[in-house]
Amino acid sequence: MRAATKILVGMMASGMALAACAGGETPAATSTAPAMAGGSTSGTPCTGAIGVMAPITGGAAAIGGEQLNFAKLAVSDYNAKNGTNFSIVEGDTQLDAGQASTVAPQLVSNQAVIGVVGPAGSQEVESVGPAFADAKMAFVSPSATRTSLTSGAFPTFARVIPTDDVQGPTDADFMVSKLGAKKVVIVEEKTSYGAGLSSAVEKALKEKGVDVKRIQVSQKQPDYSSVVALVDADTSVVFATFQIAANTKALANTLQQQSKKAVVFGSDGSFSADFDVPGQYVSSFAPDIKGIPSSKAVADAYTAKYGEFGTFGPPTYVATQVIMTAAAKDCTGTADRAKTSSNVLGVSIPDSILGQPITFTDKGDVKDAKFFIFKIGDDRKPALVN
Amino acid sequence: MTVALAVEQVTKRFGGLVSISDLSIEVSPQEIVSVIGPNGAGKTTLFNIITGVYRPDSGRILVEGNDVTGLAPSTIATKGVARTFQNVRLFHNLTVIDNVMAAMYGRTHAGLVASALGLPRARREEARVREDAKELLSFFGSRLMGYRWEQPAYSLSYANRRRLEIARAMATGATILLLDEPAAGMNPKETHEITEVVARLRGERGHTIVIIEHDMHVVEGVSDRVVALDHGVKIAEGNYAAVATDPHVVESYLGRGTAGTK
Amino acid sequence: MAEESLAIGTDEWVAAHEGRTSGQVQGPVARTFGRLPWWVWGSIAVLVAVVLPLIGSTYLMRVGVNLGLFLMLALGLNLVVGYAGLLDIGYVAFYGLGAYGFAMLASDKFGVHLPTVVAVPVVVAAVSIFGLVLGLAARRLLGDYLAIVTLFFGQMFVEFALSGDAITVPGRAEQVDLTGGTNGITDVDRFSFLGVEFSSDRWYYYLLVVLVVLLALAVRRLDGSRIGRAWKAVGQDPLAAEAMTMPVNRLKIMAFVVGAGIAGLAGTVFAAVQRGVFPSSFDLPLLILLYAAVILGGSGSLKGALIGAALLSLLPEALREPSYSEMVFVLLLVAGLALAVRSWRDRIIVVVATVVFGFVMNLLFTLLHVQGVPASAWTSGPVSTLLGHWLFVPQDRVLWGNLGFVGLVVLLAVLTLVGTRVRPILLPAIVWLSIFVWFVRLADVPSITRQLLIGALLIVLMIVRPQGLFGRRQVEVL
Amino acid sequence: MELFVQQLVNGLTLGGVYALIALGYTLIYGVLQLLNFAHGEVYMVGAFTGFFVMVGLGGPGKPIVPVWLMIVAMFLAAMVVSGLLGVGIERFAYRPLRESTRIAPLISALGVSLFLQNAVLLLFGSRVRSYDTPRYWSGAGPQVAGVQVNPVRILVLVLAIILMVGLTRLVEKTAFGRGMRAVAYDRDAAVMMGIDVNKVIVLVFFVASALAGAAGVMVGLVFFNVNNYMGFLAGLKGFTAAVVGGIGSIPGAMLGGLLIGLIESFTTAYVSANFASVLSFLVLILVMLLKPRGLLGTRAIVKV
Repeated sequence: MRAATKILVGMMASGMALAACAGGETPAATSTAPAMAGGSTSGTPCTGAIGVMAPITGGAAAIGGEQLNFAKLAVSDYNAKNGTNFSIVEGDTQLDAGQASTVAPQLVSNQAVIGVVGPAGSQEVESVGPAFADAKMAFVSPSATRTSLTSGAFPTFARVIPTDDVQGPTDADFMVSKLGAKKVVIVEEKTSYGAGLSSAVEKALKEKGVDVKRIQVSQKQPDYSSVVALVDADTSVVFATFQIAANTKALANTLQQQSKKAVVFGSDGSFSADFDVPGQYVSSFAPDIKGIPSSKAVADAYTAKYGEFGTFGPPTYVATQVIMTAAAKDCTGTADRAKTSSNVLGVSIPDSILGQPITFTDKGDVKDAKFFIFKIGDDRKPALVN
Repeated sequence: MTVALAVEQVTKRFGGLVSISDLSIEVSPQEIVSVIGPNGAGKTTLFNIITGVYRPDSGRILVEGNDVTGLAPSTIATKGVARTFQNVRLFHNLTVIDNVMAAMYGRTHAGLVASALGLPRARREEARVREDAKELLSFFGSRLMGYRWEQPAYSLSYANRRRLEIARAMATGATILLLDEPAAGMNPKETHEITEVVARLRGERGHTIVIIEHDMHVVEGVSDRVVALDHGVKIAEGNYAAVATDPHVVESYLGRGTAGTK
Repeated sequence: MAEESLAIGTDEWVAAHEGRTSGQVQGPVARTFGRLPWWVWGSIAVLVAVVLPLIGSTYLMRVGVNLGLFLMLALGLNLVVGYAGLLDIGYVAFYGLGAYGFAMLASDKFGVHLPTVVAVPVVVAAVSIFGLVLGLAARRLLGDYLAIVTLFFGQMFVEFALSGDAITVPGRAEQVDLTGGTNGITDVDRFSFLGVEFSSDRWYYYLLVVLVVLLALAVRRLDGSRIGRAWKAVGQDPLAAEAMTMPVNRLKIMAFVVGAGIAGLAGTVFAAVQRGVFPSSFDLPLLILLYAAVILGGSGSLKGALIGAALLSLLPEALREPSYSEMVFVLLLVAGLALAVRSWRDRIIVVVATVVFGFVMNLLFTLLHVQGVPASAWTSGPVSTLLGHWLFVPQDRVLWGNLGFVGLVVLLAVLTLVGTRVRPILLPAIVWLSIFVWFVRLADVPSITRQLLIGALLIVLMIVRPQGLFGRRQVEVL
Repeated sequence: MELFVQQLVNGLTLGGVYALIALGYTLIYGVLQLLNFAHGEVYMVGAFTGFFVMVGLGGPGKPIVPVWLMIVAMFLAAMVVSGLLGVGIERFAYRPLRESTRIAPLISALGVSLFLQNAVLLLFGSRVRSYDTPRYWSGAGPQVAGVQVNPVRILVLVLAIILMVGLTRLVEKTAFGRGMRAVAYDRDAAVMMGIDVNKVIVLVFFVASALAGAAGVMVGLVFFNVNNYMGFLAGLKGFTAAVVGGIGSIPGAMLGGLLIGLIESFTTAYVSANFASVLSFLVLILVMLLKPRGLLGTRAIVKV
C-alpha cells in the first residue's frame, strides 16, 4: 500500500515536472514571441535577463502593473527587431523600501540578470542603491524623480525622466504666466513622489509671490470632499501631485460638485486617459505617445494586449530599451553585467517613444529634458498647450 | 483568634435589585458552614463578594481579623481565601498538574528574569512546587494521579474536573476554602465521595470551609452549621436539623419545590 | 452557554474529534518531530543556520536576516497572544518604534550617533515603556475590544510616522520634521561593538542567529516556569486566574512589556541592517503574516511559533522565484489529489481520466475554432508534441486563463460540497484545469500568483488544522 | 459656517458608507461572534459589480437605459453578487471552523481577503476604475447655508438610512429576525428549539454582504473610484465603526459609522489634513477607554 502510494506520487510528480518544464518556457515564449517566427539574425543571439522592480501587487499595483507590461512589451519588441534573446525577471516591491531591499539581492544573486529596470520609488532607489553599486548592476528607474538621487551616491543609477527640480519650475511658470494663478493649493499624496515634487513646486511658486497652501492626503483616501472643502473660492489652481490619474479625476469631479472654480493641474502621474475632465491641465515629461507617429505602433500594440495605460508605462519601455541596448553592445552570447553597467550612460536613443531623444549626463540624468503641458479639451483628450 | 472569616453587614445591589442585604456571617477556624437557599438567593454573589470579584456597597469582609474589603481578588486569595466555581472554571488547556502548579503563583517568588534565565533559585522552587502539586493531587487517591498529570484538564471526566478544581484551590495555600456546589451534576456515588473529601479537607488539612450546596444529603453530612439565605437575607442559622425544619426555610423552598431536592 | 456544552459526556467527543483530526496533517509531522528530543532538532537547526552562510549568496543572507527578524517577532507575539491570550493587533508598532528609535539615535537625521551598546538598550527600554503605557491603558479591555484599541495604536503609529515630517509646534514658525514622513530616515548607522563594525548582512545574520537561539531558550524556560504558567492561565480564564492568586493585570502588562521589548530589539536590528526606516514596513501586511505564522504554528507552542514563522517567512520568498512557485504548485496538486482520493483504484482512474480529459478538451477547443498556440512550440521532442495535444494553449491567454481560473475556483468549491462518490468524476477536470490555468495565466503573473497562493494556503491550512501545525487542540470556555 | 455645513454633509456621506459596512460587521459578529475580516473585500466586489453593470449598460458616456434604471440595476446586481459571495465565504472558509477556536476563522478570513484582492487583480487588472458619475448625473441640488449639496450625496445618505431602518425591522419583527436573535443568544438552545441554525447564518451572511455590496456602489457613485485594494481600508473603518458603536448593536454601527465620518472630515477641516487619521485614531482610543464596550454596546463580549 505505502509503496504503491510512493509510485503513484512519483509518477504524478514526474508527469507534472514534465508539464512544468514545458510550461516553464511559457513566460519566455511570450516575451520572445516573434523569435519563433524570425529566429536570430546573425551569430549567437545576445542572451540575458532584465530585472523589473515595480509595485506589481499592493496598493500601487496600478502603477507597477503598467510598468511591468511595458517592460515586457519592450523586451519582445527589441528581441524581434535585433534577434536577441532577452527575458524578464519580476521583482515585486509593493513600493516598500523594505521589500525592495530584499528583492535587490535576489536579482544580484541571479547570475542571469544583467541589469534592472526600476525601482519605481525614490525611497526604494535609496535603499537598493548600495547593493547594486557593489554588484556593478545597472539600474534605470522609469519613475524615481527625487533630485538628490543622481548626486553621485549611486554610480550605477540612471533614470529616463527629469527630476523634480526640472518639473517644479516648469509647472510653476505655467501656472503663473498662462493661468494667472495668484492662489494655489497643492494637494499632495503622502508618497515619496508626491512629497518631493510638491516641495519643488511650492518653492518655485513662492519665489513668484504666489499664495500657496499645501494639503496632504493619503493615496488610499476614498473621498476628497473634506479636502476640497478647504479650497477657498478664490483659489485659481489646485495642483495635484498624484500617482494615480483616476484619483486626480476624482479630485476634479469633487471640486465641480462643490461648485469650486479652481482648475486642477495634475503632475505627470495624472497624464492618462483616466484623467479626462474637460478644462483641466496636466503636465508630463512625455507627449502623448499615441500622437507621435513613430510611437503609435507601440501604443497600439500595448492597448491591444493590455488595455489603456497612463504615464508610468512609456518611460519603463524606454528604460528597458536602455538596459537592453547597453547589454547588446559588443555582446557575444551571454551579456555581461559589469559591461552593461558601464555602457548605460553611453546609450543614445534618438527616437525614443517619449518623443524626445534620450541621452544621459554623466550623473545618469536625461540630457535636455523637456516638459509638456496639456489642457484636456471638450473631447476629453489632452492637447499640447506649452 | 477565634474568627477565620467574618462577613459584616454586607449589602450589594445590582441596579435596583438588592442581591445581598445587610448580611453578617462568622466562620470559626476549621468549621464547615453550608450556605443554602433557593436559586437567586444570593449565595454565589456572597462568594463573589468574599473573594473580591464584586465590591460590596457597604459592609466589610475580614479574613483572620484583617479587613480585605476592596482588595484585588488575587490579593485576597493570597491572604488565604480560595474558591471553586459553580460552573467549573479550570484552565482547560493546561495539564492537570499545571493547573495545580499555576495556583501556587501567590506563594512562589521566581521573577521574570530568573524564570527566563533558569537561575538555580527558580529551578529549585519549580522542583519544590512540582513535588507539592503531586502530593496535593494524591489527596484524591488515584483519581488524579499518574498518567493523568500530563493530560489536559478538558479531557477529564466531570467529577474529576470538580476534584481538580478543589485541588487547585488548595494549592493556593489558602486556609479558607469556598466550595460552590461541589456535588452538582454528580451521581450518588460521586456525591458520597465528595462528602468524604470535604470532611477530610478539614480533618487532614485543617481547612476552614464554606460550602454552597443544593444536595441536602451533602449538607447534612458535612455541616457544622447551616446558613439559609433568601433574597439576600439570612433567614435561618444553626445546625442542620434546626435549619431544615425552620418554617421560613421550608416556606422559601416550597415556593419553588420541595426542600431537599433541587 | 459554552460551559454547558462542555458538560458531561463531552470527554469522549473531544477525544474522538482529536483522533479524527490528528490523522491528517499533524500525524506524520508531529510523529517525526517527536521521535527525537527537542535539543537534537534545535542543534540541527542551529548547525544548519551557522553553516548556511558558507554556501549562501547575498540574497540568501538577506532572506536569512529577514527570517531571523521574523522569528524574533513571532516569538514575542507568541508570548503576548499565544500565552497571555492578549489580542494585540498593534504589535508591529513596537517593531516600528524600535526601528525608528534606533534610526533617530544613530543617523544623520538629528546628527546623533550614539554607540550601539548605548542606543540599543535605550531604545529597547523606551519601547518597553511604550508597551507599559499601552498595557496600562488597555488593561481593563477584554478580547476584541483590546484588539481594536491596539489596532488603533498600530495604525496611529504608521500614520504618525507618515505625517511626522511636518509637525506644527506651537510657538515655532518652522514645522518640525521628526520621522522624515514617507521618505523615512536613511543612512542609519550600522551596529558596531567594541570597534567592530557590522559591515555586511552576514554579521547581522549571525547576530540574529544568536538572538533567536537565546530568545527561544528563554521562552522554553519561561514555558515551564511560574510566569509562563500564569500567562497561560490568564490567557484561558482571567477570572479563575485572579481567584487563584494570579494578579491578572500585572501579568498582562508584563506580557505586553516583554513582547514590546522583544519587538523593539528586533526593530533596532532591522533599522541597522536596512540602514533606513520607512513607514510602509510596519503596516498591516507584516502584522497579518505574523499572526498567521503564530496561529499556523499553533498558538502557544514554541516550536509551532518557530516553524510557523519559518514557513511564512520563507514561503513568500520561495514563491518569488517562478520555478519554486511552480514546485509549490505541483506539490499542492499532488498532495491535494492524494488527500482527495483515498483509494488506490480511484487514484489510478483519476490519473487516466485526467489524461483522457486533456485530449478531449484539446479536441473541443479545436472544434470550436479557438485560436491557439501549439504547446509543442515550447520545447522539442516527442513528449512535448504529445503534451501539445493534451494541453491546449489559446491565443488569448488572458481571457481563457481568467475563465479557467473562475471555473477552477467554482469546481473546487463544488468539490468540497459533493460526497466522496462524485469526487473522482470531478477530479480529472480539476487537475486538467489547474494545469491549464497555471500555464496559460498564472505562470505569466508570478507576483499576483504568489499572493493568491499565500491567501489560499492560509484558508486551506486553517480548515485542515485549525489548531495549527503543532498546537494542541484548544478548548475555549469563554 | 459654510465650511462647517460643507464638512457636515461630507462627513455624513462618508459616515453613511462606513455605517453600511459596519452594519455587516455587526450583524455577523452579533450572531456568530466572528470578526469577518473579508467583509471589506465583499464590499469591493460589490463596487466592481456595479461598475461592470454600468459599463454593460453603455458606460458613463452614453447609457442605453434611463439613468435611474441603470442605478437601480447597479444596486440590485451588486447586492445580489456580494450577498452570494458572502454566503460562499461563510460556507467554505468559516463553517468548517465553527467549532474551532475564535482565532482560526480570523486567519482564514485574512486568507480570503488576500485571495479576493488578488483574484480581482488577476481578472480585472490593476487599473483604477471610475464610475464617472458627473457625466450622467449632475443635478445642481439644493443650497443649504450657502453650500451646494450634491443630490448623489443625499441619495446615499437617504438610502443608508432606509437600509438601516429596514434592517432593524427585519431583526425585530420578522421570523428570520427572531431566529437570528435566538441563534445569537444561544446557538445550542436554538437548535433544540427547531431553528435551522445553518439557514439563519446563511441568511445573515447574505444580508450583511448585500449591505456591503450596496455600500460599494454608493462609494462608486459618490467618490467615483474603485480598485481591488479599496476594500481593506474601508473594511478597517467599518470594523472600527462597528466596535466604537458597540459591536452587535445595529444603531451602534450606524452611530459609529457617522461618528468616524464626521471625525475625519472635521479634523481635516479644523485641525490638520495631515494629522486627520492620527487624531481620529486618538479620539477613538479615548472613546474606547472611556466606554470599553462601545457607545451603544450593552452585551459583554466576555462573560465574567
